[in-house]
Amino acid sequence: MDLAHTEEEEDFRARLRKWLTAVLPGLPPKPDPTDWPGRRAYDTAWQRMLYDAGYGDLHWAAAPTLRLIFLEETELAGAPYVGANFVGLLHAGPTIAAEGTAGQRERWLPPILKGQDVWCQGFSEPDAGSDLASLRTRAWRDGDHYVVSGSKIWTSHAEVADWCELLVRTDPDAPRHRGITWLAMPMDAPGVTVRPLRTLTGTAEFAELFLDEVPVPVANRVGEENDGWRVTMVTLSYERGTAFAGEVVACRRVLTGLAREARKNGRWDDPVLRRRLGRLNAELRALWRLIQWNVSEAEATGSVPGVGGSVFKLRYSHARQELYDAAAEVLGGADALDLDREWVHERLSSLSYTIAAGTSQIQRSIVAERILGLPKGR
Amino acid sequence: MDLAHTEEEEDFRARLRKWLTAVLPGLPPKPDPTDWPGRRAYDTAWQRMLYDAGYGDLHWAAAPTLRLIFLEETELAGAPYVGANFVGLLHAGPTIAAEGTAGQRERWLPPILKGQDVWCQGFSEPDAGSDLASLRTRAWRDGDHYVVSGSKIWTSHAEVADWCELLVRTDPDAPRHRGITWLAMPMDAPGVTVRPLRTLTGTAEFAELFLDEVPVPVANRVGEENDGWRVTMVTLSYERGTAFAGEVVACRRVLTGLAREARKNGRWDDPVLRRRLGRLNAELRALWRLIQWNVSEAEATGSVPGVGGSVFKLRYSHARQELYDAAAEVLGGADALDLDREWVHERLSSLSYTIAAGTSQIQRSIVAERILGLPKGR
Amino acid sequence: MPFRLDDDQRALRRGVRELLEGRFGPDALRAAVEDGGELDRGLWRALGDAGFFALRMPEEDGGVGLGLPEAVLAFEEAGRALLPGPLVATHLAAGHVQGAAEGDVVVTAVDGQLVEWLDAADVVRGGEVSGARPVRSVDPLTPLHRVPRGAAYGDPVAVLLTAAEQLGSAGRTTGMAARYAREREQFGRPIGAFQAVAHLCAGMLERVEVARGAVYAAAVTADPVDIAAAKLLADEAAVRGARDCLQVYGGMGFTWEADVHLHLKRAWVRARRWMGTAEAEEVCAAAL
Amino acid sequence: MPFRLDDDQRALRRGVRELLEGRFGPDALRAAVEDGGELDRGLWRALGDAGFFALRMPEEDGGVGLGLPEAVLAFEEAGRALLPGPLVATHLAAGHVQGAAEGDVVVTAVDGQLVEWLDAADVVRGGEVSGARPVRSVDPLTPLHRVPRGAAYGDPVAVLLTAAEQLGSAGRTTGMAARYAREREQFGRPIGAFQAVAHLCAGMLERVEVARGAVYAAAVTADPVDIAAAKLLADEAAVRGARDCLQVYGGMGFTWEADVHLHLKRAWVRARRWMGTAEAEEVCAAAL
Repeated sequence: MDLAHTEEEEDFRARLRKWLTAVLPGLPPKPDPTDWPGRRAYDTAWQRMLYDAGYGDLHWAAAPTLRLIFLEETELAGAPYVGANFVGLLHAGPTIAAEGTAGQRERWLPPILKGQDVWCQGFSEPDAGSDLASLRTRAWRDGDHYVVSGSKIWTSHAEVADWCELLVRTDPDAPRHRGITWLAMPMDAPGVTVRPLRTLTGTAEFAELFLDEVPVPVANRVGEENDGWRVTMVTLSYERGTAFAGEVVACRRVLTGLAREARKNGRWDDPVLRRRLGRLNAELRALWRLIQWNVSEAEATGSVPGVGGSVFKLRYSHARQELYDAAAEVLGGADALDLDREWVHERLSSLSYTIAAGTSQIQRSIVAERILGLPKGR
Repeated sequence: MDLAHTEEEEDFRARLRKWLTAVLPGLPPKPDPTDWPGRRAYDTAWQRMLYDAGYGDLHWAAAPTLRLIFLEETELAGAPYVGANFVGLLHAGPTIAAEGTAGQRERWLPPILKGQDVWCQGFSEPDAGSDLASLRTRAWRDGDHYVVSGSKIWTSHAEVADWCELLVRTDPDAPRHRGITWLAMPMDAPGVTVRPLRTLTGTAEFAELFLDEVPVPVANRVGEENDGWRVTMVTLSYERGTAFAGEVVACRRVLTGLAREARKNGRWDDPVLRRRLGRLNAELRALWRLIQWNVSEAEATGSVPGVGGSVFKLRYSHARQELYDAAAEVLGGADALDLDREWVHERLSSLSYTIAAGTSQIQRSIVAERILGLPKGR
Repeated sequence: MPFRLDDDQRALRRGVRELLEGRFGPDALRAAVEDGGELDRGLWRALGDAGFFALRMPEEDGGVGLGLPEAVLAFEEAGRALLPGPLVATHLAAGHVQGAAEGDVVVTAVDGQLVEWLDAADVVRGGEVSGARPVRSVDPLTPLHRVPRGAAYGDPVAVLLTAAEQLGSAGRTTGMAARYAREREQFGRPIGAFQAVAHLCAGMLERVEVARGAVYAAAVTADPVDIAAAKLLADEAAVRGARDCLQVYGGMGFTWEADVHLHLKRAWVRARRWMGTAEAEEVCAAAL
Repeated sequence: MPFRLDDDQRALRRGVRELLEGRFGPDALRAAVEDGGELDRGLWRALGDAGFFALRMPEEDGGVGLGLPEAVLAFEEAGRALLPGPLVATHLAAGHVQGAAEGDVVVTAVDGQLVEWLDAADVVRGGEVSGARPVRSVDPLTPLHRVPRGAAYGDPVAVLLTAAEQLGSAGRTTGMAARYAREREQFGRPIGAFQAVAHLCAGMLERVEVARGAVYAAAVTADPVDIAAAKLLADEAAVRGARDCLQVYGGMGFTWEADVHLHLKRAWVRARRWMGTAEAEEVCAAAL
């Protein structure tokens, strides 16, 4: 058991830190959250800078430990996170890298790494929800094309994306998990309609996709027809692994900010609140250790973080909500209800964490069945 | 909505209070908890005193409001609770009163009310647990007798009981709930073996019953053969109604004691603990109101408290455990771990509350299905 | 001691519910949300006509002549319906401020550092609002201003009526969650058939019923400790109820179109109004 | 940064587990429970022979020459097995008290107002025990005395090793609950097929894994804040783990014969030893 870094790792950290110090002051101001083209331009420009500096493929190609250092340092330095490159770098990209043909990798991966192409995700459907495998968007073969009809929901950056990683049902008669296919759909294809979806935060951070007989070339299929569920699981396991590492670092920074604010406004003198913040500190430190543990295991065994990611996500999503509930107590009175105050909007966003990417209820069933070996509940 | 009492009710309270003040000082000292014959003698003598004073049938015959006043006043005065008369007064008695023949009522009820007969309960079985309907103790007809074989668990006062209200399976081929029969078994019948059952509190508050071809006259059956489940539900609904009323009064007295102790030992100055006690005060007050609400509903509609009892039991069992966890914090340090200190032994006993008489998990399913109309889970 | 609703109280509750369903149905709610700080004066007058504000005023003064229990039932319905406006302050002003009882005048009140509905109000009670600055309120149905010099804790009735609104909201989100759990299918069956969902709903109901006991009892006794206990338990039932309802709704609950978030945000606002958690716990502790 | 067990650490853990299974199996545990305050000197010496106490002493002084991570693994196993005796105090005394390292001498220590295993101990460290009076200990496996004048908080290593024991206990009760849930049938199926039970078990595992991250990290860094966080999270994992296990076991868990209560009672004792919840939370807060 070790938490020290090798010389090589420390070198990497030092170089990265130096580079960040040099380039971050030159970044343009952050665009308005509702300015989608502006956000796309900002995020892809940052990705291009990373690429040029040799950090472009860090999420895929680097050893997990280096990736963790990258996430830690960029977050600590206040650098942009993946933003509009999220799906390309962390979902579709890894899937294509693992399951695509040489030609597909050549075609799609470099534009992602260079900040040229933006991808979005078309997995969820209004009626499917947590039961992703019940998706109903249909695709028929028509010569060298699939024809796709249906709708998708919870798609980020759809307004500005070039590509959509899409799950469609190609065999309605097969068992639920067997008739699904993974397609890369060009967002400018005829029949694609994007409608912004307003969430409880008040902003339209997501969109709905309506697909009306959209043609998608068969050549855009990754993996075999009807094998899309397996292909997709690569992406989802990945997501439950270290995807939240940067966020945990960010949460720790928020917690430090809460303590600073509480000391300033006098609420630090309330032991109920102070001890609550102390407990959150213990939790967030432990969650960071859990990431380091999962990364070390993944590095040693060469596999993606698996079910351990469910344990992490369960606790992390809850801790994040606790953190922003505590923030409301630190702010107190009028400030806790003021959307112009730091943390209040994030408190609203945090409400999705126990729902998105598998509800806590689903995660608990995964843990119970796959780690504890309990019989499948019904 | 009213919480005031009628003149008649206040008269009842005044008379009862006067009587309690007169008789309680003359009671003998409480017997040692391990002295079963002593406890039987003490509890039945108390019941006889109640009977002679006209309070003997209060648990059955009085209006629920009067019963509530009775429970409140006896608890506040520190009078004995039902003790060894528990099953006779609160389980078997009400069942016989509701479902027995005139002859059965005449035979069994007066000795219960006069503190002559002690009853125990033979419902639970080691393999049945929360799934009471899966009980396997068998009974065969043999002329004018049933012959009973099997085992029962969690039987209180078995060592000193005269009668046992017993659930047996008389038709193994019928659906689970349909083949069950209710019998009154004399505890001195041949083939009955009682073995004390030590619990985590360290004492043997319960026993196991082993039944080896025990003859029970058919005349001892209450209700029809194979109709015992319905007969029993009368008892169980009763239990979930106001059975805990005295305990809630007692919990409130304990909470007052905790506050007194905390003020004495200085822990009252800790806002974390103080606010925790404040919250418990709110909970216990509300639980008392919930009892008053359930009693008023029962009185108005003439029915036994039904599913509302499940809501009450869910919250009460949790609040009781919280109360004794808080007691450990009030005691602190060495005292919290000392079985000779008040509240520490009760903390251990409180652990059974979320399990006995239907686990919290079962109660939640009852609430979900019967009040909220959710589909039966599997 | 019939601690239960009598026939008149049932009728009152039904009447208020029907009034609100008619005058403040789903479309009106949506319109109010998008309108932000606009208050529907017609609705306000309809509430006045129905006696919502004059409920506890003596009949000889033109009031309805009822008591705190009836007011609690009316405010419970208001909480259910997410009815907007400074209801508590106007109700408390009836008989003191001309026109409040009839719903002609909108009255708000200073509560700590906050004033709600300041721009829409005709009269402000309980404190000084000069220098008040608008807050971008987390609740789209409660415009808020911050005042430089706040007011101390006021009327216990305000605390209780706010608790009653929380109780109504908690009852509503419990009902919404149960209904959604019966109808929404996942994995081939209604999600309410899964214990993880069913038991979440059962917990919501448990908190509602406990809070109901506390709120109704406080309405009968008007005891300050009973009122603090009622606020504490009703706040918890409302906030956790809305959060659990959101969890049952899943992604749908995270959308602006579902009403869940409106209940949660309002519950957050009410939980900080008149008497907060810490104060309520301290009041209940001090009584021990 | 391989923050995971290496092969030697796995072997060490396996070795300790096998030693304890052999020397302190179910029968020995039962005997220890019924014996009350008797300590098995033979077992104590066997622990000494296996290097349990001398684990962190330098090899040149006759120790095993390992570090805090290895000690944490050994104490985790002790917690799993409910191994009785003043293990922490004797481990800390190795190299300071003659015979402690070898298991020839039993060493206890004053911790606040409490001393454990006073009658069985040869040496007492850390405070004055004159006037000590026996406590009827809630844990049948931990005899306790109260001392008139307590000692202040001591060695952070004592805190960490106690946290490691809690972690072991939490892991064990989680495993017990899962196993029982797989085997026990109710309503025609294993109770673990009910989400209410399955998700209880999942929550137990979640707390164990989070506590494991904290305890192992603290063993590597020996940082006082890491140690406080480890104690806080391990205490919670152990106490709530044992309680939830009891709930899964149902009535069977309430019997003296099931080991669940022994884990709960010991977890209660350990949660109050060396550093309690309030202190740990304050240490973690002060570091912010």
